[in-house]
Amino acid sequence: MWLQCVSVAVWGSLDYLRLFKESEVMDLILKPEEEKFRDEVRAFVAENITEDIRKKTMTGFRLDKEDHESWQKKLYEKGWMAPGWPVEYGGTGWSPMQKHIFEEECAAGGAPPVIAFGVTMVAPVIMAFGSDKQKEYYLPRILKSEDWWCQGYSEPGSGSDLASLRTKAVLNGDHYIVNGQKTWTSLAQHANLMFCLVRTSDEGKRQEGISFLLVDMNQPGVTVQPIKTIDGSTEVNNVFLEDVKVPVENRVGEENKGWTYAKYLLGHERTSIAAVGRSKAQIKRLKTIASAEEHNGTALIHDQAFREKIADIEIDLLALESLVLRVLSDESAGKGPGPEASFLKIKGTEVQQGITELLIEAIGNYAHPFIPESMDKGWNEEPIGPEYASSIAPHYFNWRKASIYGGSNEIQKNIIAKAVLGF
Amino acid sequence: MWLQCVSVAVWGSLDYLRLFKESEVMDLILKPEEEKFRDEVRAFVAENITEDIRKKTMTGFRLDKEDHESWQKKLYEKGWMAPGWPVEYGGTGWSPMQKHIFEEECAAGGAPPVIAFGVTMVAPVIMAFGSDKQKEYYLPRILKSEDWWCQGYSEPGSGSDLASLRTKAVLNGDHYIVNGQKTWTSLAQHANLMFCLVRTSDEGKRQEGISFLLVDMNQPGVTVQPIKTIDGSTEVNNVFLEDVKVPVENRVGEENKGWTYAKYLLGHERTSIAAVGRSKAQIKRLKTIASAEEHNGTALIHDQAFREKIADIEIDLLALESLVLRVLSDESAGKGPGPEASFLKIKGTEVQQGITELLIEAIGNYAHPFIPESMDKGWNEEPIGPEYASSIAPHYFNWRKASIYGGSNEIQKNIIAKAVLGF
Amino acid sequence: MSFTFTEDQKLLSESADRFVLDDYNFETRRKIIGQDGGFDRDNWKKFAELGWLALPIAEEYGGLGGSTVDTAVLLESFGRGLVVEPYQSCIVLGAELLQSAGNVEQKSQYLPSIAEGKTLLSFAHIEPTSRFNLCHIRTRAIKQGDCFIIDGEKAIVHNAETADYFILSARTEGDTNDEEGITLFLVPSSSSGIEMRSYPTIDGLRASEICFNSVKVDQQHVLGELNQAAEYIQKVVDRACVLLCAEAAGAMDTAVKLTVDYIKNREQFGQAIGSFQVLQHRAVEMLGAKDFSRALTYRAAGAIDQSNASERTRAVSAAKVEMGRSGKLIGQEGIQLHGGMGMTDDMPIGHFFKRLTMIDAIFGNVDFHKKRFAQII
Amino acid sequence: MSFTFTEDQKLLSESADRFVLDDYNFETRRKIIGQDGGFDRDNWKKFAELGWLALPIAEEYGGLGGSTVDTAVLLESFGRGLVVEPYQSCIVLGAELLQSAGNVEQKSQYLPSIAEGKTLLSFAHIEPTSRFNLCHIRTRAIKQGDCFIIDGEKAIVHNAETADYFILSARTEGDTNDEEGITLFLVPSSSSGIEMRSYPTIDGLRASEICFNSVKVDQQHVLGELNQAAEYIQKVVDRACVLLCAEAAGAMDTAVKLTVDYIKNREQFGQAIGSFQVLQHRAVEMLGAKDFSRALTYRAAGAIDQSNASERTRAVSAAKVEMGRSGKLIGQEGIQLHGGMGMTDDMPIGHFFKRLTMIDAIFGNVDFHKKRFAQII
Repeated sequence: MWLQCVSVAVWGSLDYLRLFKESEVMDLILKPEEEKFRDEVRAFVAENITEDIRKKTMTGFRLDKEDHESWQKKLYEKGWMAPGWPVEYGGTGWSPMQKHIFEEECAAGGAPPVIAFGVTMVAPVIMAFGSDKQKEYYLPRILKSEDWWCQGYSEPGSGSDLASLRTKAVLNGDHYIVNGQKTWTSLAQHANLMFCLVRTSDEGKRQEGISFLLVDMNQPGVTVQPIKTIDGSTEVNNVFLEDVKVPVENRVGEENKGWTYAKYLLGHERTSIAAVGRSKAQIKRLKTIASAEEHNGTALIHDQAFREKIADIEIDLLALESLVLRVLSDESAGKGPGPEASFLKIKGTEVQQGITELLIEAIGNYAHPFIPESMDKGWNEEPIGPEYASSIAPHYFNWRKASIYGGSNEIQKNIIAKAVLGF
Repeated sequence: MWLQCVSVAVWGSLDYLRLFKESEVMDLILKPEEEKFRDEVRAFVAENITEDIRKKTMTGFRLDKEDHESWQKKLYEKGWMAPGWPVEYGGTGWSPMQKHIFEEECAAGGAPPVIAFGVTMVAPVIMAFGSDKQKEYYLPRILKSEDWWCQGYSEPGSGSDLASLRTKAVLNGDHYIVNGQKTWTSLAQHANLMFCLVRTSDEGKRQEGISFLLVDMNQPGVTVQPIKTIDGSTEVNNVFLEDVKVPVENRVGEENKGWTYAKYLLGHERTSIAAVGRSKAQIKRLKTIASAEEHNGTALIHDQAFREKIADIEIDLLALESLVLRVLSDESAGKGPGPEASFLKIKGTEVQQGITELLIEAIGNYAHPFIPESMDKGWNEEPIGPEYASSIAPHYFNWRKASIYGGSNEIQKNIIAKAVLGF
Repeated sequence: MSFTFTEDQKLLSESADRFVLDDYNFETRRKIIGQDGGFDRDNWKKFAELGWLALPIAEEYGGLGGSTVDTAVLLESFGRGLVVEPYQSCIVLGAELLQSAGNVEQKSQYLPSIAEGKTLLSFAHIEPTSRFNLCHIRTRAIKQGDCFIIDGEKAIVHNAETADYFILSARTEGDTNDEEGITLFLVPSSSSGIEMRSYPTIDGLRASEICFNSVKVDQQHVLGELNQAAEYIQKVVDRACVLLCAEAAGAMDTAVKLTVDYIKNREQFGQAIGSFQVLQHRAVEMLGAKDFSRALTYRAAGAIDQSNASERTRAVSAAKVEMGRSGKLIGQEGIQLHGGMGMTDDMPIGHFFKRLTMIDAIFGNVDFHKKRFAQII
Repeated sequence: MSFTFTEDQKLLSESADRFVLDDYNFETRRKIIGQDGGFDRDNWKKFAELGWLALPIAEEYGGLGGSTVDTAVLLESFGRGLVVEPYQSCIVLGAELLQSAGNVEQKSQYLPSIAEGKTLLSFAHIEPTSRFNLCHIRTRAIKQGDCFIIDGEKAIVHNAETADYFILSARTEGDTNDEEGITLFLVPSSSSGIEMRSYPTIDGLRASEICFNSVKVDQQHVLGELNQAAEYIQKVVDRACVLLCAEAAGAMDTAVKLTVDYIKNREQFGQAIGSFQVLQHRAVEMLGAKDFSRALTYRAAGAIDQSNASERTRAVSAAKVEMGRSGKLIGQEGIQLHGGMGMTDDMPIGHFFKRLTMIDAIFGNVDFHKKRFAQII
C-alpha cells in the first residue's frame, strides 16, 4: 500500500515525461564515428546491466561484491576492462574522447564504477616499477577481476601527512614481518590483496624510508574491522597487521623507494576522480526527482531558484568536463597531467557534493526517515516515502568524505600553490 | 533632453510606487518612547538635510568639506554630535537602542556620515590618556567641528603589519622632529590636524617604541599628495613629513606607549563600522532602482532570482543589526566589545560590498559610462543613462577598500582566531 | 526588544546546561536512542519536576507562562547535547496548539497533565506530498452525526508511537492547498482505524507514517473553530521554527567547540593542524555563522509574541534561513576539519551535522524561507 | 571538438602575446586611452598588416577565413594587455554582422576595406531601456519611397565616434520586445540627423549615446531580409559573448599572475605575505577560476560554428556565466590580495578588475545567462 500511494503522487505529473524529452540536449559535439562508438557502448551497457544493479548504482544503495565482479568480468570479455592501459597490456587504444564517452555511457547506464584499486591504482605502479614476474602474475588477474585489491595507505596518525606512517616492515630472511595499523581502508572486507606503504627505514627524510608491498589479506595476523560512518554504512575499515609475513618478491621496486611510486600513482589517471559521467547521471536523476516533487501545486523543477541552482552545478560540470578532456588529450600526447590535475579533484568533489546537497533539498521532509537495513541486500519492504528518497540523506552525509579522502581538498590546494604557483 | 527621455523610462512604471508602500515594513520592534525618539530624529534630519546633500550621500557622489561641516555643526547645536561620549564631555546619555535609532535615521534621511577621525577616533584616546590641557583644548573643538582630523597610521611598507612603521620622531628640546611618510590618509586634503603613530625608539619589541602625536598639518614640511584610486577619486593621500616640528605637549600619554593607545582606539565604538543604518538605506535605494529597471517587460524587482539575492543580504544585515544591538547593550553595561566585534567589521563590509554588487547588476549596461567630473561639485550636465546609475560602478570599485582598510578582513579573522578561539 | 538575558533566563540556561553536561553525554544519548520509543521516560519526569515542561504553558493551566525567549533558552541548552526527548513535538507543537486553539475545557483537561509529564502529544500534520506547504492537506474529516470520520495519511509524525493523543489536521472543507477548510482534532492514539509505521530518523529521533482509516472522532474533540485552523497552525509552526533554530544554536555551539578542540589537538606534519592559518580562518567563519544565526534566532523569539504578521514572518524566516545556512556551513566544515575522523559514527561531530541538516529540512528549508522572506519587500 | 591548439593557433598566440609584451605595456596603454578616439590608429594599421583584422573574414572578401577558435586565440592575447583598439566593436560585431547578414555586393564593397583597416564599423543596437534583451528595439525605421526614415536612440555604442558606418538595428514592424520586425541598416556615420554624445567607459574604452533624428537611409543599405534580423543579431552576439570571454580569459591570466607576483614580493610581519597559507589558497582559487572559465570559453568557441541552437545557447551562456563568476572572483580577490596598493590607479590590477567587470555587464550578466542556460533543462 505504501508504495502504491506514493507512486501516484510521484509519477502522476506530466512534467516528468516532458522532462525526459527536453533533457536529450547533448553537451558534447561528437564526430560521426564518435557517435557510433557511443551507441555501441550504450548498447553494451544496456545489455549487460540488470535493472537491479542500475537502480543500486543510481541511488547509492549498496552494491555487492558480486555486482561489481560480474560487470567487470563482462568488461573483460569485451576487452574494455582497462581503457587506460597501454595496448600491450590489454588496453583499448582509445582516443581521449572515446575514453570520456565510455565513462559517460557507463555512468549513464547505471554500471557500477569499476573498482579502482586494481586496474587504475596498483596496476600502473606494477607496470612502471614491478618485476616481470609481478607483471605476468598480477596484471592478467587484474584484467579478469580475479583479485580484489585494497589500498593500505592511511594510518590513525597519518592522514594528510601520509609520510609520517609508522607501519613497520622488518626484513627477516626472504620475508618482511609487518606490524602496524592501516585505516580508512575502503572495501577491505572484500579484498584478498592489499598494496601497502610500510616503513622500512627510520634513516634520513621520512619519505625515504618507505616501501611498497603487496600483501596477501588471507593470512593470519591480518584483521579487518569495519568502521561505521555517519551514514550508517561500513564500507571503510581498520586493518590490523600483526606479524604479517610478506615475501620480499612482493615488494614493488626498490626498498625505501615506495614514496616515489605512490607519488607516481597520484599523477596517474587523475581524470577518473573527476567522475564527470557519474555526475551527469546524478544531475539527470536530480531533475527527475525535482520533476516528481510537488511544490505548491507545480513541480519543484519549475521553481526558478531551484532550477538556477541546478544550472550553477551543471555549468561547473561542463567546465570540469572541458578540463578533463584537455587532460586526456595531454595524456594521449604523452604529457602526464600536471599538478593542475588537482583541480580535477577539487572541482570534481565540489560538483558531486553540490549534487548531493540539491538532492537532499529536493526531497524535502523525506530526508528524515532512515532505515539502515533498507540499503542492504535482501531488504524488500516498501520504502518510507517516495522510493527515490530513502538513500539520499545517507548518501549526502557519506559523500562528505569525497573532499577528505585521496588527499583532502586543502592538501590539493597546497600542492597547486607549491607546484604551479611556486610558493 | 537626455534626462527627460530617461525619466519617462525609469519612473513610468507603477511598480515603483507600489514598492514604497510595501517597504514600510519595520524590522525593529520599538517601545512607544523609542518610537517618539525616532520621530524626533527623523524630523530633525528632514529639517536639516538639503535635497542636494541627501542625494550626494545616497548616491556616493562627493561630499564637500562644507557639506560635512554644516551638518556636524547642526548636530552640535542640537547636542547630538557625540552620542558615544560620556555625558560629562558632551555625550547624549542615550540607550543602546537610541544610539542605533539615531544612526539609522541619519542614514535613512541622507545625512552625511559624521567624519570619525575626530569624534570617534582621536577623542576617546584623548579622554583616556590625554593631559587635562589636551582635553580642555581639543574636545570642545571636536564637538564644534572646529578642527578636521586625519589619521596618520599606515605607511608604504606598513599596512597590515602596522607595528613595522618607520616614521621617526626625534626629541629635540621641547619638540619632536618628525620625518617619514604616511599613506592612505583619508581626506587629509581637508585636515588641519593629524593624529599620528611615530617611532620614538628602536629598542625592544617593535610595538614598544611607538608614540602617539598630534600634528599640525598647516606647517612647513607637511606635504599632502593625493592618490588616485581605481574609481577615479582622490580621497586618500600620501602625507610626507619632512623635519616637521611637533611640540612635546602634543604627545598623547607616555612616550613609547602609543601602540597601547592605538589598540584602545580599535576596541572603541566598533559598532559604527558595521554601518547598519547606511546599508539599510542603500538596500532601500537598491529596491527603488530595481523597481525602475525594466527587465523583459516587467521590473527587475519582480525577478525572483534578483529578489532572493536582495533577501540574502537583508537577512545578513538583520543578523548584523542584532549583533550590533547586543554589543551596544554590552557597552552600556560597561563591558567593552570583545574581539568578537571583529565580526562587525567583517560582516558589515561584506554586506556593504554585497549591496554595491547588486547595485551594479541592477543597472545593467549603464555600468559602463564613466565621467569622473560628473561626481564633482558644479557639474551640471545631464547624466548618461538614468540619473541613479552614474555613481554606481565607481562606488562599487571604490568600496572594495572596505575589506582592506581599518584592519583587513584577513587581519580581523586572525584576531578572532587568536583572541576568541585561542589559537 | 531586549538583547541580554534576564536573571531567570540565566538560571534556566545554567540548569539546563548542567543537565546536558552531567546526564547527557554522548554515550548516554546513544543508549537513550536505542531504548523503546527512542527517549528516556525518567528524563521526561525530570523535565516535569524542573518545570521545563510547564515553561510555555499558561499559569492558569498549571504552567509557568514563560515567553518564547524563555523556551528558546532551554532549547539552546538541549541543542548543546542533542537531547532527543520529545520536547519539540509534545510541548513546542502539541501543547502550544492546544493552548492557542483549544477551549477552556480542553485546556483544563489536558494542559496540567502535559506539564506534569503524564500526557504526551504529537502533531500529525505533514502529509506525503505536502512538502513545506502547511495548507497542503488531503486528509478528510467528514461529519457524521456527532462525530467526524477521518481518512488520510500523515507523514513524518515525530514521536507518534509514544503519543497519547494526536493533534491532527484534516480538511473539513475546500481543496488540497486551500487555507480555508482545515480543522484540528484531538485524537486518542488508541482510536481504532489508526495504522502506524514507525522508524528512526537520521538525526536520532523517532517518527511515523500514519494511515487514518475511517477513524471516528467525537465532535467535542475539535480544537478551535471549524475550517479556521490554518492561522493557528501557521503561528505555532512559526514559533516552532524559532525554537528549532534555538536548538540549532546550541548544536552549532557544541559543533564549533568540538571542531576547534579537535584541530588544536590533531597533529600532522609535526604540528597541531590548528596552527594552519587556513583552518583557523575556517574555524572563525564557523564561529561567526553560529553567532549570527543565534542573534537572528533571539531576535525572532523576541518578535514572535508581539508583532504583526509581516514582521513576524520576516523575523522567523530570516532566522530559519540563517540557521539553515549556518548549520550547513558548520556541519560540513566541522566534518571537513575533523578529516576522516569526522566521518565516523563514533565521533559526536557527525551527529550534530545530521541534526542541523534535519532542522533545516523541516517546516521549510533555506529556499522556502528565503522566498517567504522575499515576498515582503 | 579539439582540446589543443593547432600549430597556426600557436603561432598566432605567440605573435599577439609578443605584440602585447613589446608594444602594449601599462604606460603605453594609458597614453593610448588618452588619445583622440581612445585608441591608436597605428596599432590598427599594424593589426591589418599582421592579418588580424582579416582573421574572421571569409577568404573571398579578402579575409583569412579563420574559425571562432582562431579569433578567440587572438583575443585572449589582447586580454592579457587590455588592448583597447576597437576589435570587438569593428570586427567581432561589425564585420561579422555584415558578413552574416549582408548580400554579396555589400560584402564585396566593405569587407576588404575593413580587413585592410581602412573602414571602421560600430554596432548601434542597445537602447536606453533594453537592458540585456536583444529584441528590445524601440528605434523605428519607416519606409518612405526608396528610403527609410530612422528615429530613435541607441545607448553605449562602443567606438561610435570613430566609426565610418553604424550597423543599426531598427524596428520596421511589431512592438518593442517582438522578435519579428527588426531590420539591420548600414548607416554612414556622416548622415545628417545623427546626434552623438561620447564619453569614456570605466574600463578605458569609448562609447556614445546616439540620437537618430529622422535619419534618411537608402533601402540599398538594408542588411539582410526585412524584419528578420533578430536571428543574425543573436548569433553574432553569441559569438561576441564567447570572444569577450576569450578576452576575459587573457585578462584573468594576467590578473592572477600580477597578484601572485605581488604577494610573493610584498613583505609584512617580516615575511612575504605570499607565505601565508590563506593567501596561497586564495591565489589557487583564482587560478582555478581562470582555468575553468577558459576551458568553457574554448568549448563554446568550438561549439558555436557548428551546433544547433540549444547546444549553442547552452555552451555560450555557460561560458558567459563562468566568465562573470570567475572574473568577479579574480578581480575582487586580486584587489584584496594587493591590499591598499590594489586600490590605486597606478597599479595595473584595478584596470583588469574593471575590464572584467564590464565584460560581465555587456550582452547579459551572470544572472541573465544563467537563466538562459536553465531554460533548456
